[in-house]
Amino acid sequence: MAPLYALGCEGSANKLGIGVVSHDPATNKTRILSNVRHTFNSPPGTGFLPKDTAAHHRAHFVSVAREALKTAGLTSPKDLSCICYTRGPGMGAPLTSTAIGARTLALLWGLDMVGVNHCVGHIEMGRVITGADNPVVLYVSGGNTQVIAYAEQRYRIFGETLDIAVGNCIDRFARTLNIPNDPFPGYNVEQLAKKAFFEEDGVTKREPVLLDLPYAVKGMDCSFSGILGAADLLAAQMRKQDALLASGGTLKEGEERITPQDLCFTLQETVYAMLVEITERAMAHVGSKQVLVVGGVGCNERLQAMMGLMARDRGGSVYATDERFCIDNGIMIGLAGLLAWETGFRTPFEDSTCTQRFRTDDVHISWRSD
Amino acid sequence: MAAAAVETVALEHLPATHTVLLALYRNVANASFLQEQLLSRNADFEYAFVDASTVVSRFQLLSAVYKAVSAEMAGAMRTPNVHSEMVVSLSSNNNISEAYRRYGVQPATKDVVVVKVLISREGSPSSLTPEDVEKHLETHVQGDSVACSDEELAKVTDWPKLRKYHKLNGLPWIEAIKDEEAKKKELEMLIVSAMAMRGT
Amino acid sequence: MAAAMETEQFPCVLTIQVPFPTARLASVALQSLQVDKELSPLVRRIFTITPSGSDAGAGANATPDQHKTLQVEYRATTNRMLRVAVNSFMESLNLVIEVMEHLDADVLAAEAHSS
Amino acid sequence: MATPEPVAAIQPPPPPADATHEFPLPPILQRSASTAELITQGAEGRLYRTTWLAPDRFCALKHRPSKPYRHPTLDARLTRHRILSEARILQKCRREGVAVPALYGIDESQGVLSMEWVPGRPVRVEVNEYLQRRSGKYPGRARDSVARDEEGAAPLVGLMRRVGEAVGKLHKAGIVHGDLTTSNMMVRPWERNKKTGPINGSHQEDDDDTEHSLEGEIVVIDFGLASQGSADEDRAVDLYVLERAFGSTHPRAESLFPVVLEAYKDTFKAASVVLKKLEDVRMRGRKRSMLG
Repeated sequence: MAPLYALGCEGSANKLGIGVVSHDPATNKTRILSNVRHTFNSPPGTGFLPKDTAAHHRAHFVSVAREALKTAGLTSPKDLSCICYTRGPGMGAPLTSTAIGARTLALLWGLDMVGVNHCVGHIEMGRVITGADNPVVLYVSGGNTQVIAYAEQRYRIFGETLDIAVGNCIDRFARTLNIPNDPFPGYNVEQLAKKAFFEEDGVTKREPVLLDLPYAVKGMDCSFSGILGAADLLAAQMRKQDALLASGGTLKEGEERITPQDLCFTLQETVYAMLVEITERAMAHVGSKQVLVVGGVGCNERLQAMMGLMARDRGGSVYATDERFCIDNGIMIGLAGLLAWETGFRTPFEDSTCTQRFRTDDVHISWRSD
Repeated sequence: MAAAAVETVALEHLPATHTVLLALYRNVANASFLQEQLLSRNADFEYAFVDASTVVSRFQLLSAVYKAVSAEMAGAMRTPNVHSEMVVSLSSNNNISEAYRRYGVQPATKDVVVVKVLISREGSPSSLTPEDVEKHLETHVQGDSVACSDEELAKVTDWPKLRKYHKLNGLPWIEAIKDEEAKKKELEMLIVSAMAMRGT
Repeated sequence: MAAAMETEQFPCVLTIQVPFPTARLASVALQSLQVDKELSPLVRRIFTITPSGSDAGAGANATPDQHKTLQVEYRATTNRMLRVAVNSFMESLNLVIEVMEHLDADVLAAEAHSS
Repeated sequence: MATPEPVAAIQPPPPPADATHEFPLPPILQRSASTAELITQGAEGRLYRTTWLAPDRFCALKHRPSKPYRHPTLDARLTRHRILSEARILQKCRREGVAVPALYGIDESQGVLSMEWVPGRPVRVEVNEYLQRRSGKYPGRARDSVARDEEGAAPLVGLMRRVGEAVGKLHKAGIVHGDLTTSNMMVRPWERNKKTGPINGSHQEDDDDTEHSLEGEIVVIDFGLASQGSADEDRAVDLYVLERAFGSTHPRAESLFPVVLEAYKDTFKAASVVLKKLEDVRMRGRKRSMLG
């Protein structure tokens, strides 16, 4: 039984990712043949709109697909077993544009189609990359915030955001401070937060100031919209201080000087502490010692460090992937699709649509039986 | 005078540095004298003189003692010393002067609970011994020394006053408890819990 | 009766004909584009494959491989809705054609052979 | 075909050498000869059984240790807030007549809460042992659900009624538990004189072998995730978690869950709205905590 090959197409948010992955059902070995990604970056201070993002995906679909095939050394599509695409969750227009491209490839090449849940893609890819067999998974991205654990052929959502996703909160926070979007807002927020440990000269050490942002965890769920509101107020206060000082004035006695660095530092300490807490609660509940962080926000070093401290205290360890896999990509969709395909799952053409809402626990994980 | 009436009490989770002495005097004749010694900060009279009618049980009394000693150890006292702290710890609200008035000895107080905490840390061992305290109380408290037991305390507890102080009236489920002992047990726990919450 | 009612509710109409080099490609385009339903209830569309324009006359007995034209009839309640739907169709159609042009099996095979 | 790049699994950081990263005991348990026994270790913290003031009075001591991953200021603020909120909720329950442990002491800076130790066993243990005795006595029925009018079912029905009453009182007092499982409800043997009090609601007459009869007062414990509020959604989720607990931990007793809801309705006037909401929560499969 030779390894099987699949092409995965991901376009649920602002990243178009197409890649070729192989999986050998006999040895359960996974190999990556190509993993190409093109990101739609809206100018600083703005978010990516569905219409523009979909236009971006359409414009780059062919070039990214061709590069993926070339890098994989695939001259003939008949080596592929199926075309996998992200069925959801995500933004409607970008999802649909990518699906049209994938559908056309499947029709042209006479292959089966497999609709994949974006989050299940992240989890399966994370499990392969890290070798963690049954971790609690924290899936944190621009569009999703979920704590998930596997039970009886389902990835069950233990805790989730009650309002906006953590990535969305960080992106919009970055916007209020006009932090650039490239490579992605979260990365730049992290760099600024690191600067909070130094004075303006970037050399002399200083103790970062923890400002006051609301910490909102309710059982295994958490909420981020309050933090966003509070951060906007602090940012406005900071601007007032900037203007006052610029015009030669001085701060009121005892008033704390607010800096972007301290704001970014506080946002990370507060938001990531919430995520680690609900993850720990899920780990305690299912009795797991392993935690896997997936999704764009999972690349954040501070989150990984904090999660590691928590896991170590429970005698376990944290697994995280680097940005090749952490951030939306086609490989994860190809892998999850191929695993499903191997168990006989197919998405009939007439059903190869997309859906913005697609709960992780709606998917039957037929390829696992532990 | 009855046999030695000052009891040394060992409290769980209390380090050896702190020794708690307890005494109960009925029909005290010189209550205003005792109060006067406190008000004039007479160093020989650093005691907790408690109006016994505001004490429900040994457990409730010792809860206040323990809370005061904990505050003293953590350097988080809100009153001058562990004895004054113990008196206010009997209250379920943060009003200190009111607490002294309500729970501390007043000229009209008939029955008085006396609490003394001897503290000896490295370098500052307590100058007093339990025997010194006992002798001092024997000479200065004009009252009948009795055991500071639940039975004795039960004789003097002024429930109506306490229910007003601790806002325990108007709880339908309490009034519905027929058995007096069961009702008192519930009230005791409500008071202890309220005391625990004080100052938070 | 239904047809009359149809025109009355959806007065704005546009029929687009897209000729393809082969019947296969026309069929691929049809299958690709008809899966996603129209987002708005104010728009109706009908996809058909018809014999290509030039030999329209031979429509009745055109051989299957002559059915190389994708025809789509859009009906909408207002011109604005018609324009929005048709624009979206054009964008998707453009992607399908681009994929055909650069990624069809024979295209890939030819490139592999020549490189 | 290009030689595919094998996916080398990223090795996780090795677990720390000092695997025995024992939590530090709270100061209160370190400063005297008094003994303490670790009962449970959850995500929140640790529960010890120790003594309080007198050596014969037991207390449940809950310690929320500081979390190394949290910024110290944030950690202290959270620990303080949570200990206080749990204490206030216990106090509010007690004042409203809900059977919960009495509060003995609070140290919010050390994150320590000491409460009355509730004798008796969790409802989970009582129900499971009842089911074992039942399948022993009636082997034929071992596999099927308990019917309400089935012979010998009265004690279990009585227990389920008292569970419903306890939850009804809790919600009536404006408290949402947040983690209502059969492990967080104790069956405390009736105290001689308290049995007739209303706090324990309706009850069966004395059975002869009381320790087998599931007799006892339902005492709700562990308010670590509790909140004050009266949102129907939150109350419905409380009931859903309890229903799931029966579903996964005591499948054969799940058939009696309607008894719990009936008692809940009898005790809590505004229950009908919550029960309707429970339907939506069931539909949505509000995942809440999956009961392992």
